[in-house]
Amino acid sequence: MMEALDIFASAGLWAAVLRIATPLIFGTLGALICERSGVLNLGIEGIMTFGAMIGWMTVYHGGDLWAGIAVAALSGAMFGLLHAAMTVPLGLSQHVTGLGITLFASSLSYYIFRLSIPVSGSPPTIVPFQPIAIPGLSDIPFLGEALFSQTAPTYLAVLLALAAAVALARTPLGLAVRIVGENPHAAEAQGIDPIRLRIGAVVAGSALMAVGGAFLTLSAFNSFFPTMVQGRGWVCIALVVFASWRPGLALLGALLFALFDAYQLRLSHVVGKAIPYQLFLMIPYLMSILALLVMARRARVPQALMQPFRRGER
Amino acid sequence: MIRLERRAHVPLAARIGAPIAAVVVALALAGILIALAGAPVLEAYRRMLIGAFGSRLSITETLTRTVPLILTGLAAAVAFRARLWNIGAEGQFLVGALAAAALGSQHGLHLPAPLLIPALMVGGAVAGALMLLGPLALRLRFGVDEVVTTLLLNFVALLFVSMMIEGVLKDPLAFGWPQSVPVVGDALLPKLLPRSRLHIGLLVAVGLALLVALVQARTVFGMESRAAGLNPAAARFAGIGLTRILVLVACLSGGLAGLAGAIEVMGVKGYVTTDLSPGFGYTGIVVAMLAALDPIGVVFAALFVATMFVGADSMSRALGVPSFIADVIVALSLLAMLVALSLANYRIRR
Amino acid sequence: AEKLKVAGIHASPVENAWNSRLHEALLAAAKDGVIEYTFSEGVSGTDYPRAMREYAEAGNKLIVGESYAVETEARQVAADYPDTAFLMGSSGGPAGDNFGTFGTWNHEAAYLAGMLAAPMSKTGTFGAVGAIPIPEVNILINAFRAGVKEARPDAKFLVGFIGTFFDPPKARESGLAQIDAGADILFGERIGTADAAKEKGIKSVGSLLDYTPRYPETVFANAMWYFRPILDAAVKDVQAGQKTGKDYSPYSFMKEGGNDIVFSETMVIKDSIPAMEEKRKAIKDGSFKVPVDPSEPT
Amino acid sequence: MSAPVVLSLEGITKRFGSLTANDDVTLELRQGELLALLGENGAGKTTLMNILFGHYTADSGRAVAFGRELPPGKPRAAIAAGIGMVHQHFALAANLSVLENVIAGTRRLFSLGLGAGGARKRLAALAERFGLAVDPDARVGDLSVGERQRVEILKALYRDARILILDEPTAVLTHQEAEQLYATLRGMAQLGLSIIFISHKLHEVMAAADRVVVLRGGRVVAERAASATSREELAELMVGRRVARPRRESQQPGEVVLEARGLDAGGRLKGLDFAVRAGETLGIIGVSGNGQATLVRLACGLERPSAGHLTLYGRPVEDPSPRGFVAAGVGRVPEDRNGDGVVGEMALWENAVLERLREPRFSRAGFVDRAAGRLFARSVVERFDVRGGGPDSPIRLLSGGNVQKLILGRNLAEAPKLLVAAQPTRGLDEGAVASVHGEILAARGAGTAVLLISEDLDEVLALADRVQAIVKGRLSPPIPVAAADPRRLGLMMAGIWEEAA
Ligand SMILES: Nc1ncnc2c1ncn2[C@@H]1O[C@H](COP(=O)(O)OP(=O)(O)OP(=O)(O)O)[C@@H](O)[C@H]1O
Ligand SMILES: Nc1ncnc2c1ncn2[C@@H]1O[C@H](COP(=O)(O)OP(=O)(O)OP(=O)(O)O)[C@@H](O)[C@H]1O
Ligand SMILES: [Mg+2]
Ligand SMILES: [Mg+2]
Repeated sequence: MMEALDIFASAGLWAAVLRIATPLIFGTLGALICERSGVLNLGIEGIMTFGAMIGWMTVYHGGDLWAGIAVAALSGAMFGLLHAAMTVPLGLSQHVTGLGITLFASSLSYYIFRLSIPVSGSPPTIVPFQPIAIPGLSDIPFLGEALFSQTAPTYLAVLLALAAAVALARTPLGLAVRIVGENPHAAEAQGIDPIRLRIGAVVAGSALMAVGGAFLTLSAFNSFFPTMVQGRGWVCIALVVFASWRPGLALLGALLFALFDAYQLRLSHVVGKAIPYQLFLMIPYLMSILALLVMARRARVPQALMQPFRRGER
Repeated sequence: MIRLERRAHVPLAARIGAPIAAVVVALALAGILIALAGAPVLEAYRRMLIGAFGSRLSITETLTRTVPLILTGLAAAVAFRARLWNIGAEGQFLVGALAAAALGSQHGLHLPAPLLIPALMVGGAVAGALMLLGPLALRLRFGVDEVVTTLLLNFVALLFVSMMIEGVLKDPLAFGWPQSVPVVGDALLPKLLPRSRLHIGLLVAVGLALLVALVQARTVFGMESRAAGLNPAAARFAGIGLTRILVLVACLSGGLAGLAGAIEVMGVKGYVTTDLSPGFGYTGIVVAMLAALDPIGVVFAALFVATMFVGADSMSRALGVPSFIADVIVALSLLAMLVALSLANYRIRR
Repeated sequence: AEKLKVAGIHASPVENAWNSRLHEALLAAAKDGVIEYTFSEGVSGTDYPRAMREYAEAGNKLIVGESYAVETEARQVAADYPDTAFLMGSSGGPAGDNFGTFGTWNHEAAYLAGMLAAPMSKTGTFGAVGAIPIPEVNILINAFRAGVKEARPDAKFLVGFIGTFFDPPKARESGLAQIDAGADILFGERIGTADAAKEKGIKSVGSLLDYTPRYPETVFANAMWYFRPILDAAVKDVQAGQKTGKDYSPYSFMKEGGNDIVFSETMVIKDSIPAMEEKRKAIKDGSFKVPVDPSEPT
Repeated sequence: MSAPVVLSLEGITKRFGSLTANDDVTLELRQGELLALLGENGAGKTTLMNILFGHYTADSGRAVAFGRELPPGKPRAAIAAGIGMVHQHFALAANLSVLENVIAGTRRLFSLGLGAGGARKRLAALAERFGLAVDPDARVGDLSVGERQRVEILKALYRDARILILDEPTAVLTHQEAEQLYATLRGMAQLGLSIIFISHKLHEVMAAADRVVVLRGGRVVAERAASATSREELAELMVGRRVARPRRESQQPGEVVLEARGLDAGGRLKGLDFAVRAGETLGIIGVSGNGQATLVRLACGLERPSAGHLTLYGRPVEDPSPRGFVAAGVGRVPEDRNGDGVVGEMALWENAVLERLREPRFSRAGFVDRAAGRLFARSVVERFDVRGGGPDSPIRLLSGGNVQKLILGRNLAEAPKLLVAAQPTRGLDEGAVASVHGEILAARGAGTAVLLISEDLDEVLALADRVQAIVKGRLSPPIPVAAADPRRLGLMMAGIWEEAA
């Protein structure tokens, strides 16, 4: 029992939490921005896969690591544009289109990867982001190792979450996104173009999703292989709900989810197989459903989520 | 200025032309990718046709692949028609399969074959239905949107199946491999053709599609469930028990998905692994949309998707095109079809 | 002789370590002019039997692959196509005249790697990251442990299974978790493990293929597995018209050239080499048998 | 009328498919003027205003505000030109605060800071000046309908609107709220604002407007100074023929059909007593939020009383469910016709039979008899003059008045013993009101008992034999309509019925 608690005292656990959480933070923020504007983007799983592939490919072919991130973001934006074009002006069913985007983006990633990388014994690698020790902070005992020895994209993710929280609450753009997600007719009556705003939000959100995917190949690991996103995109969709559509809570949710994952990996050394590991892995999903249950009552859901807006129609 | 304007009535030509145009566009786009792989495009499509229909083997394989897709496609179609957004067919498929394996194993039901097979089908359907009733209850009781809950439950179901087949339902004779106990010989579905994988599940699936079509078009339940989906408040005012309708729809939808899993176990594999389904549940949604939620259309859409998968898979083997092209083609078809069907509702005006 | 038409069906992408060993051996045989080789990869369990049938109907004489996830169906296919030989990585045994099986028995090399690893640990704790606890994997991890134990009976072992065959980031996280728990030598049954070792500046052992070029400062020894002897034996049987429904695992043994250790002399402790080489000789001449223990390590 | 022209619409034409919603409409508005736009349902009033504000794009024609042509299809440009619009269906985000609703879109999108502090002060000043008090931090979803109306107007004023458009602003307001609103509008006009408002309530139009423009079939058919016209003339101009609301003939009521004794509904209704007799109309008046909706739900079988009982023909209702009520001969007209009354995407015939689908004449062994359904629909369409589509067209294509006629028709075709009609003419034009009133009176004449729940006092005075008021879940004693006048009814609705009596 004590051993199970001791795990929490290891700096390695907390470092792992931040690391595991990073792609989830990007993905969740991306999904959150889309949903706040009223568009559910189930393309996330595929967009993350594509970002992972194209980001890695950029670096493999000699690009800078940040160029990899940028190219991934760009590709995410393109898929976002496709999703937006289909769901916003055409008003097509958002979840079906999203699933279609996921199928398309992921199979296209595998296809392109297979075409351009010759088959070899083990996946070719790149030199990924290295941890940056923040001078001063990383020397703090425990905390330094736990929190301040991450790679640059991890710091970026945390900063982005905070920035998104401020932007949504306190800037005209954030307010515009919110009002479009709540009632696009109200937005239009205020001179905001719901269609352009939604397209913009979906494009931006999808770019973030792709960056989350790229983190997997450019920082968490050093090569790309099919199926490597492993359902992380769906987890992000759940986390948005868990966070009741707020960036700050999204950050927290991603960390909590990562904590479960990291703890579960370590706990298995202590308890052996007494508790099936699957139970631990289920917890975040079940927690999200529970959160949904609480949130549904408070009506925090963007009211126009999944409701198409057609100009000049009623 | 050119504008799109919604049509009050969609002409027949547009309704038929749109899907055809969509497939042509999808194949043309996929052609670019095939050409990138250095393969001759037309030859590739010829190979695809051969791979899907060119031999006894390919025909039976295509049809075998069609079976679960019809059932998951129907599952999505009936639910979507009543505006029950069941994205959880994948999970329902898995638990249906697990139920069939558990009940059909040596330690399960002891029934003679003619009873065992229907019993296992019912068992799978019940498991799938139960899996969807949970999210429905949350929606009815707390107003929780079922898109996310059913999506999430797919992962819970997968983990649950994984836990079971590494736990109590693990096959002790599988050398540690995580797979469920197999169903007994009596539980295996008779083959439609010897030396093939094609089983009588095909007849069951097509029969159910006809039945669902009949129910939806002609019965009180069909009309009431449509009303309930389109305008719940008005349905309630007209005295239609929404809860009752949605529960029935959920039982039907989840049941069909669960049945798909059970049939896949009994007809093809004999036991359950976590990779039993290459996304049959999700593809079912694709199938339903391609069919514009029409039950008869689902049969053809399922056949189309199966043809694409099996044909492209075979083509990729023959021409050295990466096998992922099959998924790319299906995805492109879906996206093109969605756009085409929607554009058919509009006309261009200047 | 005429080239034998051989098809490979890989359930994973061919980058996956295990499949890459088959794939490389098949490519090499093709290059040597022994066979003509075509393959499919990433074939799911649902599609696997169809791929087998298609290749059989396309006139391939030998079909190489893995039937772990489709044991029953694969044997059914073999029965339906008696003129085609099947050579499958399998947990089960051979079937009929044409369904041959093989195991991945590089446990001898793993044992030797364990002997080299034993004195290198400061903490006395050794970690191992595996896919899922099937005999193929268990035997290896147990053999590595036995090798360590021979030199260091008090050693402590950790084991982690990632629940899937190909998820390098997860293997890495699992490795990191073991390092957190005190391990300072990792046995990487799965790719990704060495990344954890590298990140934390400890050493690790590779399995199946040579990871040292990929992780030069980290991987000091590799329990190599070579598929070529099995392949050659099966090809010979097919060409000779002999029954191929048999267990080809013995060709994995070190004395057949089916597995061996490769290691970096500069990274290991010098004194431990002679004892290991001695054991190696004993294995080859048959005077020492590395225990085969398929039970799940705990 | 020497004030300068601030707005002119020139030759506006707008088509939806084959339908011409606006046909070469030309219109002028002068500074400080209150212009009423009249027209029957579907005349194209909302469409015209939506074009002006940039929600829709006209097929031809142009709009000029303060001498500058407005670019088509750009609400932002209309706002910038000083036009503000209060929409027929409120354009508010319920989950946002009042302040957020007001300031959204007021600043450059990509600037920092919302400037909420300054905005709050400005909003308070506006509220003070125009007498439109609301709490800036309240969640809009928590506000009453009247308060939301104020927020809508404040939104326009906040953007310095000098031309204000109000599309049926009083449709959901009570009499008092409406009076107050017009008082405010007149004040604004005196301050130089120019106002266009749309209403179906002719007495309001007569009282408030300076000038009246009438649209019919998308064309401007008349323009009158409010002082130089009459209700009757306006009604005739709108509909194109003389319309007179039918008159109630007095007749001797029969047996008691519906009776309530001590009806309670979870605190929302308290000890209600009332009775309706055959061939008699009982009008229930009240300000929204006092329990009418619950009363309608009880009388339609959608909810069961928590105490007390409801009897039909002296017996408790056998099966107190919507179907049971229908089977027992109750015709039901819901308050929200598009929300509760019909399923927009379904065919007209399906909507006609939906609540009777399980009766043996429309289905057998669970199978729908579609021929019988279509036949029934056709008979309703003919008898009640439902226009806009045949049995197989989706009902969403029908106008509000025609939907209402179908709902009434599907009930009245069955000669119900009781008709429950909730707000039967809300939002309907003069012609439609006349025909709906005619149908209700005809049913009463044929011996149907009518329970009329309405906020429209004119309607109650025209249709009811007796009137009761509902206030905070309690019902006043009935008074005969002969003893009722608007003042007395107003007092009753305020809960002062002892004094009023
Ligand atoms: N977006 C649209 N698409 C198709 N038809 C429309 C659309 N908007 C309005 N119409 C049609 O145009 C006509 C005019 O509608 P409009 O809403 O302008 O009428 P209105 O005068 O405001 O009526 P009401 O008094 O009922 O509000 C109607 O027949 C209506 O059905
Ligand atoms: N289910 C409920 N539980 C508790 N209170 C309720 C419930 N439904 C309504 N109320 C409250 O009871 C009062 C009467 O409600 P009801 O809906 O009957 O009034 P109404 O006059 O028809 O209002 P409206 O016209 O705004 O719908 C209102 O204050 C309402 O907020
Ligand atoms: Mg209008
Ligand atoms: Mg009311």
